[in-house]
Amino acid sequence: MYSEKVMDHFTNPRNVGEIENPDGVGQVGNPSCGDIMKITLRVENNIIKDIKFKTFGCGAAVATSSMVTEMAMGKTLDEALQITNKSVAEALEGLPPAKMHCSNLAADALKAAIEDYLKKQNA
Amino acid sequence: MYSEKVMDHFTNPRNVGEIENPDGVGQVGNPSCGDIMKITLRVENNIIKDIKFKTFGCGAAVATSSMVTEMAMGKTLDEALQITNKSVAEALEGLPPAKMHCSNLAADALKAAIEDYLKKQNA
Amino acid sequence: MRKVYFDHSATTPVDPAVAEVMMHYLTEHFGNPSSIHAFGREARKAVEKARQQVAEAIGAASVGEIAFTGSGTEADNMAIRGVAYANRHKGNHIITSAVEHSAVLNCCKQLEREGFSVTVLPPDEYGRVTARQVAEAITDKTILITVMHANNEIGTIMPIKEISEVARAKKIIFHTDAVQSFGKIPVNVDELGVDLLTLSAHKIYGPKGIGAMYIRKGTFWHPIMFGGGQERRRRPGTENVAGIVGFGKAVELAMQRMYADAERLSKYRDRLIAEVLEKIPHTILTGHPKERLPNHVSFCFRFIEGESMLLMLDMKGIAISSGSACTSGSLEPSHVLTAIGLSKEVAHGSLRLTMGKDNSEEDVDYFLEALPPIIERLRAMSPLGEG
Amino acid sequence: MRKVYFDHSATTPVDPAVAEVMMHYLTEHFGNPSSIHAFGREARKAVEKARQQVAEAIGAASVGEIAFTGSGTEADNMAIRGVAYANRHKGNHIITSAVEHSAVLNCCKQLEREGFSVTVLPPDEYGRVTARQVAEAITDKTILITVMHANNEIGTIMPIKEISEVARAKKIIFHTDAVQSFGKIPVNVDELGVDLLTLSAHKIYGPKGIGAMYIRKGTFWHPIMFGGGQERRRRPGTENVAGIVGFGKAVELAMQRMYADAERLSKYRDRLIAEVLEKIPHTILTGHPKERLPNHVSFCFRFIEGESMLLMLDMKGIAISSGSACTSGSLEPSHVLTAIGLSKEVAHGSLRLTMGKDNSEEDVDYFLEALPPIIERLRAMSPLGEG
Ligand SMILES: Cc1ncc(COP(=O)(O)O)c(C=O)c1O
Ligand SMILES: Cc1ncc(COP(=O)(O)O)c(C=O)c1O
Ligand code: FES
Ligand code: FES
Repeated sequence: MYSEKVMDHFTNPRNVGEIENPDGVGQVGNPSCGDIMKITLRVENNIIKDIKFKTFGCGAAVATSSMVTEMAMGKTLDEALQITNKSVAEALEGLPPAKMHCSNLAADALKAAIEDYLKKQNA
Repeated sequence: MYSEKVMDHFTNPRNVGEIENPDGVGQVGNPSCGDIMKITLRVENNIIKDIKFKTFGCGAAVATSSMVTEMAMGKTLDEALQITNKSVAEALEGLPPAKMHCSNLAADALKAAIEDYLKKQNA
Repeated sequence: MRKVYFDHSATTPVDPAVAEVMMHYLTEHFGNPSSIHAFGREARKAVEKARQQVAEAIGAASVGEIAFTGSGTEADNMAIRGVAYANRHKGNHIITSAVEHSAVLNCCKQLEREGFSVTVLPPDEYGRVTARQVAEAITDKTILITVMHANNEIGTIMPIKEISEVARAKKIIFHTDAVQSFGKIPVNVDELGVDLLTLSAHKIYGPKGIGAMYIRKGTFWHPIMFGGGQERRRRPGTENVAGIVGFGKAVELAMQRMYADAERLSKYRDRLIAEVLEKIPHTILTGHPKERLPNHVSFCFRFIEGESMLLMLDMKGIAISSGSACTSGSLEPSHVLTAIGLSKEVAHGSLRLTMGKDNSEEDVDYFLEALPPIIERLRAMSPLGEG
Repeated sequence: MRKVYFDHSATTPVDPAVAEVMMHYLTEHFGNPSSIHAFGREARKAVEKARQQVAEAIGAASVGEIAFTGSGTEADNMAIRGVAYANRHKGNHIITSAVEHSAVLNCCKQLEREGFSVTVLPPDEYGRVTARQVAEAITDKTILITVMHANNEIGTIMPIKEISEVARAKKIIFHTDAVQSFGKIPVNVDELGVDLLTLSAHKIYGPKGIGAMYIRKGTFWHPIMFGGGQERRRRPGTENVAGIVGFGKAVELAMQRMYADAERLSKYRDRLIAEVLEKIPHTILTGHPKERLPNHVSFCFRFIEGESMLLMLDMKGIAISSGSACTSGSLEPSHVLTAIGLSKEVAHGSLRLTMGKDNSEEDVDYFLEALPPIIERLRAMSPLGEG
């Protein structure tokens, strides 16, 4: 069902947890649909210095969360904003068709966290 | 499907053939329904001295024809007229439900042959 | 690694004795039961023997009341839609429950699209509907009541006898889906008082792709599939001889094993329920605590999602299932769990453990060891609750 | 006694290699393909491999065009009624032929009862309908044409390609029942130009109780059975995994064997036809002398009735079939034989001999020895003709 890469990220998820006093927070999804993703960021000089996730969801949801944090870590915000649902799914060597909506969540949560950071900067 | 008795009468049918210059002839059935039975009789002193059949039909049709000739042989006409579809079927240790109409034919053919004989007598 | 199969409500391994008889009817005795030659007669005899085995097991008055089908789902379709179409002149109202299997519910939905009217009774928190609810739902247009015997997701046993008394009194045709109960608790058509009943072979160590519909003599009914005259004109198509023979054998074995298995497995069941509730906080037992199948245990664990739990258990060699939406690729979690009043969020964290003849106390021990750290790990990963 | 099985159009023995793979999926790899644990994934993989094997064999563009069913009959029901219901808004007219299998004809009859209008084309004396007949029958209400690829009783191959060109030109959905042709002659959905096609495993050394419907992508269609979402929502019910896997294997083997078998068996066929016609007077070859299945021989013997002939051949160890009414328990002989212009009387004397992979030249010799005295004996017993 899942690619090896997905199973790897599900079994050994990278960057699980929550950053204390984060610079940015993004949460997307809905528990009644079975998926919530929360991403917390620490940003320095426009670069993502640390990123963590918490996820309630299926194997694909966990794996995409893990993958998106790995992809975003160390990137500039502009670069991180280039990460798309598709690029996450591709980095995971594909997702089953029924699970494609999970990968949407991961990129969306990242984006929400970055936007939260940017909003706070401008506030 | 068929009882041993049916198979015995089918495999070794008794009294197959046609009596030359018979005293009575009965033919029932319809080739387009897949069954015809013809019974020929020789009668002496009201007793069936000889009886033969020819049949176009299924295994049950052959067996009931054979059985009915065996049952009628040597009987008085009155006795022979007592032979019913049911008694033929019973003598064969039963017939499959779908084949019950065949046994009707045998008793009917016998009856037709006897009636033919009686009609000729009265003519 | 230890392998523990705890998903017997999903399907069961074919019993080796069943597989063996099937093998004979696949290869040597391969005839078409409609053929009149020796190969055909051999196959016919075997099919009729299996019919006898099924008829006896459920106390049918005659073998003519059993029709073999291509699945439990097909038997549900035949029973429900066959009665509906045949009795449309009498009325268009059907009563069912909200916790039925999709084979029943989706037939009802289809019948609604075709102009029937369906009352879907809400169950209590344990998943039971009552005879009283049924009685109150009956109108003078009601032609069919269909309520399952035991629920596949939460194991709850329905008060079928009481419901059938209501149906009898009003002369309304009554169907029950006994796919999950058969072989686990007694299923007798007269004691239950049903007119139609659905069975499926693959839940009792028989093959997949074989079911049966019991239909009481005299029940007004129309076929829903068209073709040859097989199964007394009830279900056309060359008979799945090996499957039918395997079903018959599986029924025979199930009847021999039922009481001893029920006694043994219900002990495991009660231990599993007690220990899981004790060890793992924020856990809800789903289904009835007493009126449930002897092999059936089901929970919801708050704050976590079922598929992730399943995958982690699978990595420990434990095969188990969940009513989580994410296991089915839809966004909606199990209709059964929401019908008994659980929120979707909670329903997503469901787990169903269904034991079978080959499970041992060691399997139970192993599971009770494996589960808590998995729940803990997933909760630590979860943004919900105490996570 | 020698045993000669000459009834491969009725059903075939399961190939030992097929039985062996089935055994694995009955016992070890018994999971439900919908389960996400290892047992389920294993089963899913096997089902999808079989789907690939079927898709490749008939040249389907994608595996998504194949749905497994519980029989050839069910696939016919799904194809014909599924297209009819889905396209009712466009029209209510269906075209078929008088020599179709009862699975097709009885679906058409049911659709007539539901308000559809059906044109049943009369075949020529060989059992063929022409593209021209089809073209002339088309109206602006025509939504479906269903004509079988090869006939089960008389072996005649229909001009499907020509008919499909007519259907294509008028954009009418075209279905063919390829149950008898598949594995014996090439069946390619693009070359035939069909939108839907029916297969059945038990005619090609696979198990009974498994069929498949091919449906070309984009064909408007509705399901006819309701339940779970299996087979891409086309056919609910837990998949008959072992049966499907066996079907896949049988297809693989059939494709390897097809040309060699056809060459060998068509020689036997031609010899049988020539010698029977020569040896036995008052014999009629039924079906097309050239455009017929390589393994198929069929006759009518005047003045005798089929069942009796079958029973006598059976006693010689020869398993064979007849379109006689008396083999089916009805009074009507085969609709195919009367449709090609034979009287009922003659049709009652029909015999169908269908060879398979394990038949040898010695089987043919044995049959050619056994038949004449039987015919003679029955004719001597018959009140008809020269009897
Ligand atoms: C032409 C044809 N169509 C359909 C069928 C039905 O297939 P099944 O027996 O798998 O239902 C058969 C054989 O029985 C057949 O010969
Ligand atoms: C209660 C119930 N009814 C019907 C079915 C359908 O049976 P089958 O899988 O044989 O179609 C199942 C199982 O899948 C079930 O649990
Ligand atoms: S979170 Fe539900 S499918 Fe992925
Ligand atoms: S003669 Fe036709 S069924 Fe007996």
